[in-house]
Amino acid sequence: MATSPFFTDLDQIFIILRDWLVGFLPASWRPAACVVLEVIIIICVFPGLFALTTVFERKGLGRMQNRLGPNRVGPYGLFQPIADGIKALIKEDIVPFSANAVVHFLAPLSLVVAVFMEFAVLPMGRNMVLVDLDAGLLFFFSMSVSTELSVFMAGWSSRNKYSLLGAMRAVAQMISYEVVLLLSSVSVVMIAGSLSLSTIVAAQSSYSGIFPHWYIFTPWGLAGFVMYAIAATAETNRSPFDLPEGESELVAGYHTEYSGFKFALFFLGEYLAMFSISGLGTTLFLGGWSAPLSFLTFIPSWIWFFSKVMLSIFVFIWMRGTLPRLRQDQLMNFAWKFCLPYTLLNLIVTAFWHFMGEGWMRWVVCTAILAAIYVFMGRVEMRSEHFGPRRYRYAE
Amino acid sequence: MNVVFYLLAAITLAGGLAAVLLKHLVHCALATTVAFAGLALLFLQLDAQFAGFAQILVYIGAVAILIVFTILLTRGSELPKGGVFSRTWFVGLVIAAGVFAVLAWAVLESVRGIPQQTAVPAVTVHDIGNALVGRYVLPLEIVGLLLTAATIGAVIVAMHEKERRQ
Amino acid sequence: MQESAAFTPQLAASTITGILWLIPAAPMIASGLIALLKQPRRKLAASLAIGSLSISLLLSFVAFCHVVAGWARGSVVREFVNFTWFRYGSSTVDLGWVLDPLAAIMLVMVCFVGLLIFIYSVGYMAHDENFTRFFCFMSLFAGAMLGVVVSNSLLLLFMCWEIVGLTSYLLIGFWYQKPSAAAAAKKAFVTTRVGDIFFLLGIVWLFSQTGTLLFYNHGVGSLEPLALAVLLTQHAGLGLSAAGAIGLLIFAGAVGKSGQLPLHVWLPDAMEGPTPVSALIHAATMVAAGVFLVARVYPLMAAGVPTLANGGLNGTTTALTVVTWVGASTAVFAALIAIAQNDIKRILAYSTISQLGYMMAGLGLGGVAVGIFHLITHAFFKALLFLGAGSVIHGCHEEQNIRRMGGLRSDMPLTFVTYAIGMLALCGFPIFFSGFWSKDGILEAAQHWDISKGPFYLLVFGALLTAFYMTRQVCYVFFGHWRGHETAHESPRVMTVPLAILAFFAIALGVIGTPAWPWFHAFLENRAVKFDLHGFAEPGLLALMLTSSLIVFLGLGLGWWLYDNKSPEPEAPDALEKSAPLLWAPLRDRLYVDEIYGVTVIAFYAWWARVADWFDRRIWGGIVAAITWLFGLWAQFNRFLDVHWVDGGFDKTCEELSSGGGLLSRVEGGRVQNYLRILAAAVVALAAILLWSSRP
Amino acid sequence: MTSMGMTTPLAGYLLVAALLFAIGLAGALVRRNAILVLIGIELMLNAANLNLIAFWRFGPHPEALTGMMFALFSIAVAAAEAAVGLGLVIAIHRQTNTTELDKIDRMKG
Repeated sequence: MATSPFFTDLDQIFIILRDWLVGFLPASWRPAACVVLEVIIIICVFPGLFALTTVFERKGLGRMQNRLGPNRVGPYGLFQPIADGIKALIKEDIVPFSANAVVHFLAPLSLVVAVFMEFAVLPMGRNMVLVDLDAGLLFFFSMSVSTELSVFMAGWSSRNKYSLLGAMRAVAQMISYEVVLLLSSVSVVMIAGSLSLSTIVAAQSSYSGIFPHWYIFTPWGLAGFVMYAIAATAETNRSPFDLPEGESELVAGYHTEYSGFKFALFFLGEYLAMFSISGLGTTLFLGGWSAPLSFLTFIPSWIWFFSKVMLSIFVFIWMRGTLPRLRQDQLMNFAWKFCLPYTLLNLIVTAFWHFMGEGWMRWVVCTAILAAIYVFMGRVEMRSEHFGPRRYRYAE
Repeated sequence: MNVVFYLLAAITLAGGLAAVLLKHLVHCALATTVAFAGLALLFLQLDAQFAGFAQILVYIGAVAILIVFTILLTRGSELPKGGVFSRTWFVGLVIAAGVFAVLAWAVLESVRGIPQQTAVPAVTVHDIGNALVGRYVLPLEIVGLLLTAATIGAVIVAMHEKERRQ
Repeated sequence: MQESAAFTPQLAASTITGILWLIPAAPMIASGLIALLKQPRRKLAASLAIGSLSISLLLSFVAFCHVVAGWARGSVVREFVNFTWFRYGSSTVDLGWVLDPLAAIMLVMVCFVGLLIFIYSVGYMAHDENFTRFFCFMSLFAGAMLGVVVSNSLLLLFMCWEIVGLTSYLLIGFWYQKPSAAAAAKKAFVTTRVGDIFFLLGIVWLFSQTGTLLFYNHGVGSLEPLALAVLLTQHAGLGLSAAGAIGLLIFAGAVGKSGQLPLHVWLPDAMEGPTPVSALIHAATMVAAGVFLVARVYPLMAAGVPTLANGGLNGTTTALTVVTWVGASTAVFAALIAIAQNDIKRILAYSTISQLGYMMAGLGLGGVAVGIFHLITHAFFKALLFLGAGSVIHGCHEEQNIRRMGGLRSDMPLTFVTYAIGMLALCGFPIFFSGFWSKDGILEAAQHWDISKGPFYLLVFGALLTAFYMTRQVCYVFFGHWRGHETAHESPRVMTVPLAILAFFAIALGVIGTPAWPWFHAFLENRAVKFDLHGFAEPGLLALMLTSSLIVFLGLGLGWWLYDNKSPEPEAPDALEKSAPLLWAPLRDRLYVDEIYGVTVIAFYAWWARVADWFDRRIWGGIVAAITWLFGLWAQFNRFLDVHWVDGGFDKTCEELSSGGGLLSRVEGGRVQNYLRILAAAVVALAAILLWSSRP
Repeated sequence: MTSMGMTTPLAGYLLVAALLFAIGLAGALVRRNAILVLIGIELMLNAANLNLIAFWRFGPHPEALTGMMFALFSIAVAAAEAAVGLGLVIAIHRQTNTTELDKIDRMKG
C-alpha cells in the first residue's frame, strides 16, 4: 500500500525519535540505551494513561448515575488525578500493628513490577515492541499469574480477616479465570501458529476488500473473544466480578489495610493490569495496531492500538456502571461449568476451522457448532440452577 | 560463568535456604517462590525461554498458590508450639549433607569430561511445539491423562464427605 | 398369458430385500430397549413396541407390494441376500433372508395381526404391574417370528424358532406366581423341545447331505433341484428317500410347535398366559410357524413327484401322506375334546389344534396354497375369537368358565357381534365367511386324493364337530341369562376396535380365495389369475360346497337344539352329558392323553430317575466313601507327622522370626521422615559405592 | 578455583542444582510440617529440572530437545504431585487436626 512518506514517518515517529536520541551515545551502548529508553517511556506513558482513565472513569460513571462527577480541580476536573496523587503521596503510611511488615511492604511493589513487565511484549504499533519474544504470550501469562501471589501477600500480611477473605476470593477467582483466559488465547495461537504477539498481529493485518482479517470476525474468534472478555473482567477484578473488593461485604478486600502510596500502587497496578489485558485482547482478537478498514491504514498504527485499548477500557467502565455484582458461588460455577467447557470446545471448533480449509462450509459448520453448544450449555446450566442456600464443600 | 549466574544462583539458594529455615509457613512458601523465580531466571540464562516461562507459570502461578492455600486451609499460618524442626533434625541434616557431598563429588570427579561452553542452541518455540506433538506426543498425552487424574484425585481427596443421609 | 408360461426367476436383490432384515430387527431392537426401561415407563414401552411393529408392518407392505408387482409382471419374485456367518475348514455356514410370495404373505399377516394384538394388549394389560416386561417379551416374540418368516437358511430359521419357543415359555409363564402358569410354561417348553430334537436331527442330516442350509442360493440351495436330486438318490428305508425322511424330521419339529397329535398336550395348558399372548402366539402366529415351516420345506417333502400345471402334485409321497394323516386325525381328535370343555380359552385352544390339523392336512393334500390360505384366514378369525374371549374374560372379571357366564349378548353387544362373526368364520358358514372358502379348499383337495378317502371323511366329521362345539360355546356365553357374580361390562375402545378390524378381515379375506377368483393360490404358486365364474363349474365342486354347508348347518342346528337359551346352572350336568354320559366322560378328560403320558413317558422317566438315584447313592456313593476313608487314614498319618515333627520346628522358627520382626518393627515407626531418611542414606551409600567403584 | 573445574559453566549449574537438592532434602528431612516436606520435595524436583536444562544446553545435541522435554514433563508431573500431595495434607488435617508429621504415625508396624 503506497502511503505518503509523511504518514510513514508519523507511523514510525517514536522509532525515529528513539534512534535520534540514542544516536548521541557511543555505538556499544546503544542497545542497552534503547531498552532503557523504552522502559522509561512505558513507565511514563501508562501511569499517565492511568491518571487520565481515573478521571475519565469517575466522570463517565457520574454521567451514567446522572450526576456530574469530579469538576472542581482544573478545567472540567481534569487535574483531579494530580490532586489525588499528591494526596496519596503525602498521606501517612499506616502499617497495622500485627501486620507482617516486610510482606506488607513487598506486596504492592511486586504487583506493580509484574504488571509493568507485561507491557514488554505488547506490540503497541508497527515495530513498536520492547522485546519481541518468541514465547511472548507465555511470558505475558507468566507475568500475569505472578500478580496472584502479590494479592495473596497483601491479604495475608494485613492480618485482617476482610483482607484475607478478599485475597482468597481474588486468588481463587483469578486462578479460575486464568484458565479460561489462557485457553481462549490458545485458539488464536492455534491459527496464527506462533506465541509471538507481533507475529499474531501481522497475521491479522491483511485485508480482503476493505475488511480486515481480525480473528474476532471468525466464529471461533468471536466466541473466544467473548470468553476472553469475560475472563479479563474477572481477572482484573472489575465489576461485575469485583467480589474481592466488594465493599458491602469486605470493606475493600485485600487492600483494606493499605493507605497512602502503597494503596496508590495497588490502584495503579489494577489499572495497569486492565490496560495490559485490554492490550493483549486487542492484539489477539482485534488485530492489534492494524486499522479496522483498509483505507484507514494511513493513520498511524499506535493510534489504532491505543484507541482500541481505550475503547476496551470504556467498555469496562460501562459494565461497571451497568451490571450488578455476582455471588461467589455463581462466579466459580460460571467459570468452571460454563466458560471452561465452552473454551475447550472452542478449541476443537478452531481445529475444525483449521482443517476444513477455505470456503463457506467452515463458516456454517463452526458457527452452527458453537451456537448449538452455547444454547445447549446455557440451558443445562440454567436448569441445574438452584437458588438455595450456599454450600461450601471445599473450604470452611 | 559470569556475575549474572552467581547472582541468580545466590538468589535461588537463598530462597531455598529461607524456605527450609524460616519459622513461619507462609514465609517459607514465599521464600520458595523466590527460589522458583530464581530457577526460572537460571533457565532463561540457559537460553531455555520456554521452560523458564513455563516454570513461572506453573510454579509461581499454580504450585505456590496451592501451597499457600493449603497452609491457610490447614491453619498452618499459626506458629506451632513445639518448634519447627523435628526432634531428630540432626540426622536429617547429616544425610542431606551426605547427599550434597556425594553429588558434588560426582560432579567434580567427572569435571574433565564435561563439555565446554557451546554455542547457543537455535531452538524456537515452534520447534518445541513440533517436538511435543511429534516425537513426544505419547508422553504428552500421558501427562495430560496424569494431570486429569491428579486433578480429579486431588479434588476427591480434599473434598468434604457429604453427610450420610439416613 | 399362458398358465404354463415359463417364469424367469428374478435374482437380483432389490432395495426392499436388502433391508428386509429390518422387519424382524425392529421389534427385536425395541425389545432390547424396553428391557432397559424402568417398570413405570409404560407408555414408552408400549409406544416402542407398537411403533417398531408399525415400521415392520410398513416395510412388510412395501415388500408385499414389491412381490405382487413382480408377480403381475409375470416373473417369480424370489430375492434373497446371503452371507457367510462363519467358516470352518472348507465348509461355510451361510445365513440369509429371502423374499418370496410365501414370506411376503406371512410377513403382512404376522405384522398386521401382531399390531392389532399389541394395541389390544395396551388395554388388556393396563392394570398389570409388569406391563413393560410384557411388551418386551411380545416384541421379542414378534421379531423372532418375523425372523422365522424371512430367513433363507434353515439354521437361521431354527435360531429364530428357538427364540420363538423361548418367548412362548416366558409369556405362558408370564404370571409365574401362579403355579399352574409356571407348570404350563415348563410343559410347553419341554414338549416342543421333543419335536425340536427331531428338527435338529433333520437339519444336521440335511447339512451332511447337501453341505448347505440355505433354502435358495442361485440353484445350489438345499430346496433347489440340484440338492433335491442328490437327496432323492439316497434311501432312508421304509420307502422314504432322504428328502422325505429329512422332511419328516423337520415335520416332527412342526408337530411340536403346531400342537399336532402326539405333542398337542401343551397347547391347551398354554392358555394360562395372558389372553393377548394366547391370541398372538397360540392362535395366530407361533403355532402357524409349524405350518409355515412345512410349507417352506415343501419341496423337500414333495421331491420326486412331478408338479402339475395347476400347482398340485401328480401323485404323492410318503412324507406328504404322513402329514395328511397326522393332520386329519388331529383335526377330529381335538374337535372331539373341544366339545366337552368348559373353559372358554381351552375350547378355543382345542379348536386351534383342530384347525392346525386342517392346515397340515391341507398341505399334505393340496399343496402350499391350500394350507397357507387356511392359515391366513384362521389367523384372523382365531385372533378375533381369542381377543373376543379376552374381552369376555375382562368383562366378566377374570372369569373363564363358560358355565358361569351367559346373556352377555346384551351386556357386551360389540364383543358379541364380532365374536359371532369369528365363530361363523371358524365353523365355515357358507359364502360370506372366509373360513368357508379356506376349509372348502382343503375338503376339495381331500376329495380328490387318490390314496384314500379316509382323510376326507375325517375332515368332514371335524367340520361338523367344529360347528357344534362353537355353537355350544356361544350359547353358553352369550345366550341365556347371567349366571356369574358381578355384572359384566363392555371392554374399552382400545380393545374393541382391534376386534372390529379383525372381524372385517374374518369376513373379507374369503374373497381372495374363492374358486371363481383363486387369487391367493395363484399368487403363491406363481400363476396368472383372472375372474372366472366357471371356477364353480368344476365337477363335484358345487356338490361339495353344498355338502359342507349342510354339515355346518347340521352342526349349528344340533348345538342350538341342545343348548339354545337354556342356561343351566353351573353345577348342573351338561346337556350332552345327560344324553350320553359314557361319551362325555372321556371327552371331558381330554381322551386321557395327559394321563397316558403320565403312566408311560413320565412314569418311565421317574423310574429311570430313581434308578439313577439308586446308582448314585449305592454304587458311586460307595466308591466315593471308600476313597474318602482312605484319604482320611492318610490324613491321620500326616497329622501325626505334622504335629510332632513339623510343627515343633516351625513353632521355634516362628518365635525367632517374630522376635526379630519385633525388633525390625521399631524401624517401621509410622514416621514418614524416618523412612525418607533411611531411603536417602541408602541412596547416598549406594551412589558413593557406585562412584568409588567406577573411578578410573 | 580453576583447577576445580569451575571453568565449565555446566559444572557450576550442576553444583547449584546439587546444593538446591540438598537444601530441599534437608527441608524434607528436618521439618515437622507436612507442607514443608512437600516444599522440600518441590525444591528437589526443581533442582533436577535445572540439571536437565543444563545438560540440554551444554549437551552435544540440543536440537533433539531431550533434556528440555524432560524438564517440561517433569514440571507437569510436579504440578500433579503438588496438587495430590497438598490434597492429601488437607485430608489428613481434616482427620487428625494436625499437619505435623511426628504426630501422624498411626501406620506403624
